[in-house]
Amino acid sequence: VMAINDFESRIRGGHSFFQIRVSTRRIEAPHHELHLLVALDEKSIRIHQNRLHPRGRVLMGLEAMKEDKAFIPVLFTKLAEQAGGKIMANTVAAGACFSLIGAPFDFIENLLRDHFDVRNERLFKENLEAARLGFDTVLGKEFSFKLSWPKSYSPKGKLLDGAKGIALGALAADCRFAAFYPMSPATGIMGNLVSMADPFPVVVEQSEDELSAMNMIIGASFAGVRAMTATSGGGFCLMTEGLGLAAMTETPVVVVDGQRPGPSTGLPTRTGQGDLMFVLHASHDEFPRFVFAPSSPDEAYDLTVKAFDLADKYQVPAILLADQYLLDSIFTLEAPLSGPGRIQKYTIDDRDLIDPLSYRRFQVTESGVSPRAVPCAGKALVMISSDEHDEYGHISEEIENRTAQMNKRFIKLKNMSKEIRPPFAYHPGSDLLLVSWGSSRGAVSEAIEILRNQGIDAGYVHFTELWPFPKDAAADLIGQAKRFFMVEQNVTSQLGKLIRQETGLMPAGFILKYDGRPFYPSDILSTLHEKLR
Amino acid sequence: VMAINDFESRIRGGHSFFQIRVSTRRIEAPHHELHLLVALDEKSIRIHQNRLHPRGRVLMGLEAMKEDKAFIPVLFTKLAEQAGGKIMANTVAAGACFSLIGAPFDFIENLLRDHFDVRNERLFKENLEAARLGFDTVLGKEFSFKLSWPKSYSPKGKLLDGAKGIALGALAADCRFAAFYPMSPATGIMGNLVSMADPFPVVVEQSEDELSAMNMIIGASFAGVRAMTATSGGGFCLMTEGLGLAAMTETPVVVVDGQRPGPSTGLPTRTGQGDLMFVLHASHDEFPRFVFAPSSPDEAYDLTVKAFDLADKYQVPAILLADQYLLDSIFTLEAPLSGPGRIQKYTIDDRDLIDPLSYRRFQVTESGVSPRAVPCAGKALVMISSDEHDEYGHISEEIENRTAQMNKRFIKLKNMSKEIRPPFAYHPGSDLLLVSWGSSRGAVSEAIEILRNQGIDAGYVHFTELWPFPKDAAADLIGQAKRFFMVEQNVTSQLGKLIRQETGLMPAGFILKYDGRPFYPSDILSTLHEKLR
Amino acid sequence: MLTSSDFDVDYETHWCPGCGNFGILAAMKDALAALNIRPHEILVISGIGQAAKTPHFMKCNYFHSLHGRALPLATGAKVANHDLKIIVNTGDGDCYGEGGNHFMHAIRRNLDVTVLAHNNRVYGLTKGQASPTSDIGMKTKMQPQGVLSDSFNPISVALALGCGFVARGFSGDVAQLSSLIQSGIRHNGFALIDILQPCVSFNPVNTFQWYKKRIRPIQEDHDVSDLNRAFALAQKWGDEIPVGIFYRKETPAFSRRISKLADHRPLVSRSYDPEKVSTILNSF
Amino acid sequence: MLTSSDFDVDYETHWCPGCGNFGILAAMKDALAALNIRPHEILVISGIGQAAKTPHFMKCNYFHSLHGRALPLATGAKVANHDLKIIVNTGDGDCYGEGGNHFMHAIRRNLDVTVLAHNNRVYGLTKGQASPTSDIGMKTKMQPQGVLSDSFNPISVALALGCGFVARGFSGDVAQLSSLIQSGIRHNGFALIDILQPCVSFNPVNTFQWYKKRIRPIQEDHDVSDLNRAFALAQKWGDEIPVGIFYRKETPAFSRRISKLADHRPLVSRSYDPEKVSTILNSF
Ligand SMILES: Cc1ncc(C[n+]2csc(CCOP(=O)(O)OP(=O)(O)O)c2C)c(N)n1
Ligand SMILES: Cc1ncc(C[n+]2csc(CCOP(=O)(O)OP(=O)(O)O)c2C)c(N)n1
Ligand code: SF4
Ligand code: SF4
Ligand SMILES: [Mg+2]
Ligand SMILES: [Mg+2]
Repeated sequence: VMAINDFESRIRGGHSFFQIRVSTRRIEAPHHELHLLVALDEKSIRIHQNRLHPRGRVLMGLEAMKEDKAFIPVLFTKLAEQAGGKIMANTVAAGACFSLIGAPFDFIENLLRDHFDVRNERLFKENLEAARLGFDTVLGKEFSFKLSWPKSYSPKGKLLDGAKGIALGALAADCRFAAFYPMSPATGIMGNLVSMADPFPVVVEQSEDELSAMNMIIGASFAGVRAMTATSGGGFCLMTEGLGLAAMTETPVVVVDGQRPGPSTGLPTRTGQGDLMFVLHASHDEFPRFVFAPSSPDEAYDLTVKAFDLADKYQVPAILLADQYLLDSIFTLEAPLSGPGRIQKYTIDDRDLIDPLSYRRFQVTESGVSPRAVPCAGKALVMISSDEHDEYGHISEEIENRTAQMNKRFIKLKNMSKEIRPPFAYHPGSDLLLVSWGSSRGAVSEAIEILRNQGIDAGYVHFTELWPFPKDAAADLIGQAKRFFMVEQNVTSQLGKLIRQETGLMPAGFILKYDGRPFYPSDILSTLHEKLR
Repeated sequence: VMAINDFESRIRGGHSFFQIRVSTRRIEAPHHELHLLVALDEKSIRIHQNRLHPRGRVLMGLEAMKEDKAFIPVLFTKLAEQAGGKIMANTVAAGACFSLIGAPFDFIENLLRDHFDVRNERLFKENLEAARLGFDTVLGKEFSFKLSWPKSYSPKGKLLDGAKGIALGALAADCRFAAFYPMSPATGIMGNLVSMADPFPVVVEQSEDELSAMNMIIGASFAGVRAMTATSGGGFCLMTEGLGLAAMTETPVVVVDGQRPGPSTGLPTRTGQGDLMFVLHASHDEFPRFVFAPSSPDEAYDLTVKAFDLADKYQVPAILLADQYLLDSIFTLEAPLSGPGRIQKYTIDDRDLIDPLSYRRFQVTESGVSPRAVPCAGKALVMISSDEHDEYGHISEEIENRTAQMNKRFIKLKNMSKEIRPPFAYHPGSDLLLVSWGSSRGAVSEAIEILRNQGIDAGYVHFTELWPFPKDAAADLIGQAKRFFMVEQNVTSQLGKLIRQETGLMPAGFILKYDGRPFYPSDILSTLHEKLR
Repeated sequence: MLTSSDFDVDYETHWCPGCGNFGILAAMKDALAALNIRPHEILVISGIGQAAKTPHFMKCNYFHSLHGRALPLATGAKVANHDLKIIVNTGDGDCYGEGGNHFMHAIRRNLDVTVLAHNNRVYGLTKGQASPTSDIGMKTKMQPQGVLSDSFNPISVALALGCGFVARGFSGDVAQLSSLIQSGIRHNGFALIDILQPCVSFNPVNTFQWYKKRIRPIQEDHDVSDLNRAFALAQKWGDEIPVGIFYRKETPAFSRRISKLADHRPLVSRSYDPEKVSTILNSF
Repeated sequence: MLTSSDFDVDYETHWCPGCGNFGILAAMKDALAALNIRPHEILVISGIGQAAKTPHFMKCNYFHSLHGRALPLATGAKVANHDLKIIVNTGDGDCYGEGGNHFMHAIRRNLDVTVLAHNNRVYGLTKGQASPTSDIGMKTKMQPQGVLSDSFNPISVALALGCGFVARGFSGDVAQLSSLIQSGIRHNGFALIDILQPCVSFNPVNTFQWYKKRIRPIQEDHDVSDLNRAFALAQKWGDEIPVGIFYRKETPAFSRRISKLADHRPLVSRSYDPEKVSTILNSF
C-alpha cells in the first residue's frame, strides 16, 4: 500500500487529491494510470480523466450526476455534513474508495485510529461515521480492480510515512531536543515527534524563526544532548549561518531539509529535488558534513538513526535531504523497525582527562576528532569560539594555528568517507542505466522492472548516502554501464553534475521533472523512449 | 605601488602590519621577501625576521633598541603622541618608510589627503604631522633599495582599492539604493559609497540585519531603481533566502560577497576564496545568476558596472565575489576609469503596452525576459508573488504553468552565457598551466613571469567571470596545456571541481592556501616546486 | 466616486468560509474607495501566510514576498519611490514572529506604511501552530500541553518603540476597521493596526463570538497623545478588549528624514548624470 | 571565599585602554565571586562584537557564538541542562539589532538567563557605525548626516514584553553594577541589565563624563512592581538618566514551564531507555 498526498497550499477548497495504490506486491511509486479516481469537483475530472483506465471508475461528488459505467455519484459533502462537518468530505471519500476495492470496514477504522490523536476521541468518532457513510454508499458496486483482502485485514507491514519515519528515528537515536519553525513539508516530522514524545526525555520547542531553531539546537548539543531541526529550503537558507557555526565549533547537529519546489516560496505543498547542491555547499567557506537522502520511510528511519550517530561521532553537521513526497506519502513497511539498543557515548568528562584544568576542546588529533566535554560537568572548562581558535578555544589569528585547525577539521573526511554505504545497484552493467537519488527510487525501480520485462537490458544505481560522496563505488558501478541517464526532479541534474565532478563520468541524457509532482514510472519510461528515439 | 592591510580583528593593539611594495614595473601581488620591515613590537620581528633580505632594514619601535646595520629605532608611539595621539603610530611608521625609500614628502601628503575625509581637517593635519615626524627621523639613513622618484611625485596612475572600485562602479552604473549591515571586509564598500554619495541620487541605508538589507534592495529594485548590498560570507548566508526571492520574482539585484576565511566568524579581517561553490548554489532550488570575481580594483569597477547592467537586462541576481585582499589593498590604476556614458533603460511603462490593463509581469517570452513595469507608474498593475505564479503574477499550482515558468526563467541562460568573457589566458598551451580566479591574478602572473624567466614553459588561465561558466572557452584554453595546477585560497579547490564538472578536465595538482593571507608569488613557486619534485 | 467593487478581481480567494480575512479585505477595499485611491495607485506588500495572500484577492499592485520580510521590502520600495502609498498585509506570525526584528526597526525608522496585522493568534497557513500572540495555555497540535510563552502584546511593544499610530481593530466590524485603515493611511509615518481576526479552522478559542462579547471601543476621553496612558490601556485584556486608536504622534516620516528624498522627486524619477560620474572618476 | 582574581586568565584582552568593557568585566567577576559561583560552574554565552569577546578574558565555560544569536543558543543549552547558570554578554548591536527578534521571544519564554547588554550605543568591533541605541542625530562615518532612526529604548521594550527583571547599569560604577548582576543572577527568569558603556574609540558623544553627569540612581520609593510606573520612568532620558532596577516580577521561568524539565533532572543527565524505543516502534 502507498498513498501520496497532493494538495494545494490552502486550508480548504482548492483542488486536492489523495492517491492510493494497493498491490499485493511491494510497491513504492505512484502510478500514472488511474483505476479509481475520486473527484470532489469537475476540475478533478478534467485534469485526471485522460489517465483513467478503460475499466476504471470515478467517485464523483456532484449532485447532478447520474451513475453510469464510469461514474458513481457519492455526495461527499452532504454525507460529511451528516457526520459532523463538511471538512470530512475527504474521509467520506476514503470510506467509499476502500469499500469499492473491497476492503473490510475494520481496515478503515484502524487507519483512522492511527491517524487521529488519542486525545481527540470526538474527532475520531465523527470521522469514523463519515467513512461509514461513504463506505455504505458504494458497497456492492462493480469494480474490475477489487482486491481480495486477506482474512486478517491488517496489512503485512505497518503503514509509515517519511515524516513519521524520521520522527521515530530521532527518538530511537536518543534525540532530546528538537527546535523548529513550522514549514511545509517538514512540520509533519515535528508533529509526529510531538505526538510521540510523551514517554521520552525529549523537548520540542517552536522557535520564533529558523535562525533561532538552528542556534537553539547548537546550544542544546553543546550542552550535551542530541538535537535536531527540520525545515524546508526557505528555512534552510536561514539556517546556513548556523550550519557554519556548528561546523566551526564542531558541535553535532542533525538538520532535515524537506525539499519542495522553489525558488523562494515556490510550490509549498509539492515535491522536488532542487536543494542537493545547495545543502552540499551551504554556508560560507568549507567544512565536512554528512548528507543523506532517504528513498523510503523505513530508510528515513534508518538514516536518521545513522545521522545522529555520525554527527555525534565526528562532531559535524548531518543533513537529511527529504522531500514532500517522501515525508507525506504512506508506504507499507515490509520489515519491522528496530532500535539501536544502545547509544554510543561520544562525550568525555573530567575522569577521562589526565588534567581537566588544561582541557583543550579543539585539541589537534590524528583523526581530527577532539575529546568533547560538556560545560559545567566538571572542572574542565569548555571554551568555544566561532572565530578561528586555538586548541583551547581562544581566538587565534596565527597562521600555523589556522592551518592546523582547518586541517584538523578536514582530516575527519578520511574516516567519515568510510561510513558511507555505496549506492544501491541493480544490474549496473546494463546497456542502459538509470541513476537517481532520494525518494524516486520506487518509481525508478518499477520503470526498470518494466524495461527488463520488455527485454531491454536496463538497470539502475540509486544514491541515498550522498556526502562524503562514495566516489570509488560510484565510478565503479556507473562505469560498468554502456551509458547512463540521470533521473532527477530538478532542472540542471544536480547529481549528474556531482557525478561528473567527482568521477569524470558524463551522463548520456537526462530525465528531469520539476513540476512539483513525484515521478511516475510512466514519466520515466516515456521520456526515456523519447530520448532513445 | 600596492599596499595590503593586514590587521587583526581588534580596534587597538594586536599585531598589525601594513605592507607596501613599490616598483616602477606594474605590480599586482604582495612579495614574500621583505626589504623593509616596520615592527611596532618584538612580536613583529619574530614573525617576519626570516623573510628579511640580507640588506633589508627594520624600523623598530622599541625604546631600548640601538641602531645597527639592520635596525633603525623610531619611537613610533612617542612621536605619534607628540603629533596628537598614540593611534597615529601607523602614520609615523608610514612617514618613516617613505622617507627611507626616498620618497618626497609631498607624496605622503597626497596619500593622506586622499585617505582622510575632507570634512575632518583636524585628523588630516594631525596625521600629516605624525608622518612628518616619522619622515624626519629616518631622513638620510642608508637603504639599499631606495627608489629613484620621478620629478613629478604623483604616481602614473591613481591609487584605488577594491572597495572603492566597487563603490565607484555602483555610482557609475546608476545604483540608487544600497542597504547594508556592517561586516568586514565589505563595510569599506559602503563607506566609500557613503562618502562619495553626495552629488548622486543614491541613498545608503544601514539595516537592522542582513535579511533586511537583502529584502530592502529587492523592494527598491522592484520599485524601479538599481540597488545593491554588500556583506561577507556570514551575512551572505542570511541573504540566501532573499536571493531566491529576487530570482523567483525576477527582480534585479547586485550582491557583493567580500570573502574572508570561515567557517562561521573565522578570521574576520583576513582573506580567502572559500565561498565560490556556496554563492553558485546559494538558495534552495535553482535559478540563473551571474557570478563575477574581479582580480583587481579597476576590474572590480568594470565588473560592478557590468553586474548592474546584466542584472537589470536579464532580471536576475548578479553576485560579485570579492575578498578582503582585493577590497582593502591599494593598487595603482594604470588607465583612468571611464563611465558608461548612458544607462540602458530596461523597464517599460503603459506607453509600451498595447493594453496596460492586461499587463502580465511574467509573460512567457522567447528570451525568458518579460517586460518589466514598475508599480504605480501607470495603469498596468504589477503583481508579484514568490509562490510559483502564472504570467499575471497570481499563485498557480498548475503543472503546465509551473513547467512553463521554470523554463522561462532558465531559458535566459542562453543569452546570459553570451555576455561572459572567456578567462584571461597567457601562454595557455604551455607544459605547465596555473589556473586561478579572483584576486590572486597578480601573484599568479608574477609567479609565471618568474618561471618563464627560468626557462620553464609555463602559462596561466585566470577566471573572473565565473557564471554562467564559460565552458567552451575553459575547455579550449585549459585543454591546450600538458597539465594544469589549480591555485586557490581554499581547501577543496572549488574552481577545480567546477572545471571538472563543466569540462571534464582534471587538474594535475593543487596549490592551495587557506591561512587567511593573500598569495605571494613565492608561495606559489615553492608549493609548485614541491609538487614537481 | 470609487466603490469597493472597483477593487474586485476574478481570482478566487483561498480562505475558509467564515474566515476573518474576508472582513479585513472588505474593510481595505472600503477604505481605499473612501479615500479615492484607485487600484493602480496603491501598492500592497505582504509576507507569506493566509493574511499575506490578501492582495491576490483585490485589484492593486502587489508584492507577495517572503514570510516575515514585508517591511524591509516596503522600506526599499519607499526609498526608490517615496510617493508610493503602501499597505502591508501581514499575519501575526509574519509580523511578530519571523518578521519581529523588522517590525521593531521599521517603527524606529517611522517608515510611512500602513500595517494591517491580521492577528488570528495562530499560524493559519501552516495549519494551526501557536503564534506569538496565541494565549498562554492555548492547546494546538504542536503545543498539546498548551502554549508556554507569554503572549506578545503588539500594542505595548509598538508603543515602547515610539510608534506614532497605534490602533487595534476587529475584522468583525468592517465599518470601524475601514475608518481605522483610513486614518492609518492618512497618517504620515508608521501606522500599526493590529486586527483581531477569528480563524475558524485553527483557533477554536478566540472565535467571532468570543471577541464580540469582549470588544469595547476605546473611550472618547482617552488622550491619544499620552504615551503612558496608552501603555496602561494596552495592558487591558480579558473580559474587556479595547479597540480603536491607542496613541498618535506625528514625527517626520522615514522619507522626510532622508535629505535626499525629502522635498525631492522620487529617486525612480531622477535622471542619470554622466557628467557627475566623470567628475568623480577623475577626482581622486 | 572566592575573589575576582579567581576568574583571571592569561589571555590578553583585545579592548582599547579606557573602554567601558573593563568595568563590566570587573563587575561580572566581582558578582560571581560574591555569589560564590566558581569558574567551572558558570556558562557564558555571547554573540559577536567587542562585548561578546568578554568571556575570553575571564575563567569560565563559554560559547562565543554568532552575531545576534546568543539567546537562541542559551535557550537550547537551558533545555539540555536547566541547572546551567548562564550569563549572556552581548552588545547593543548584537542584542537589539541583529538579535532583536530573539531578544523579544526569549523574554516571552522567560528564559532564565542574565543578559548583560554592553550598550556603548555604537558598533564597536566593526569600527563605529550607528547601533540601534545610538542617539538620533549622532554622526558617524557611515551616518555622516547623523542617525535618522529613533533610538531604541531597551528598557521600554523589555517592559512591554513583560520581562520580569529590567535594570540599567553603568560600566563606570562597578560596585553598583556588580550588585545588579548579582540580583540578575538570583532572579529566576529573564533578567535584562542594559549597561551604559563608553566606547572611547567610536562614541565621542556618550563619554564617561557625559554619563557621570547624568546618571541618577532610581529613587528608593520607586515601586518596582508597578509596570506602568516603570514604563513612565523608562521614558526619562537626557539630563537625568535613571540607573537601577525598573521592574521586577516573578513568573515561572522557561524551564519551569516545560513539564519535562520542571522538577526533573536535566535532560543531559537522563538515560536512554531502549525498552521505550522498542515499545513505540512496535506500537503503530
Ligand atoms: C522562512 C519561512 N519559514 C516558514 C514558512 C512557512 N510558513 C508559511 S505561512 C507561516 C505562518 C503563517 O502564520 P501567520 O503569519 O500568522 O499568517 P496566517 O496564515 O495565520 O494568516 C509559516 C510558518 C515560510 N513560508 N517561510
Ligand atoms: C551576521 C553578521 N553580520 C555582521 C557581522 C559583523 N559584526 C561583528 S560585530 C558587529 C557589531 C558590533 O556591535 P555591538 O554588537 O554593539 O558590539 P560592540 O562591538 O559595540 O561591543 C558586527 C556588525 C557579523 N559578525 N555577523
Ligand atoms: S485557516 Fe484560519 S486564517 Fe486561514 S483561511 Fe482558514 S480561517 Fe482564515
Ligand atoms: S572600540 Fe569601543 S567598545 Fe571596542 S574596545 Fe574600543 S572602546 Fe571598547
Ligand atoms: Mg496568523
Ligand atoms: Mg555596541
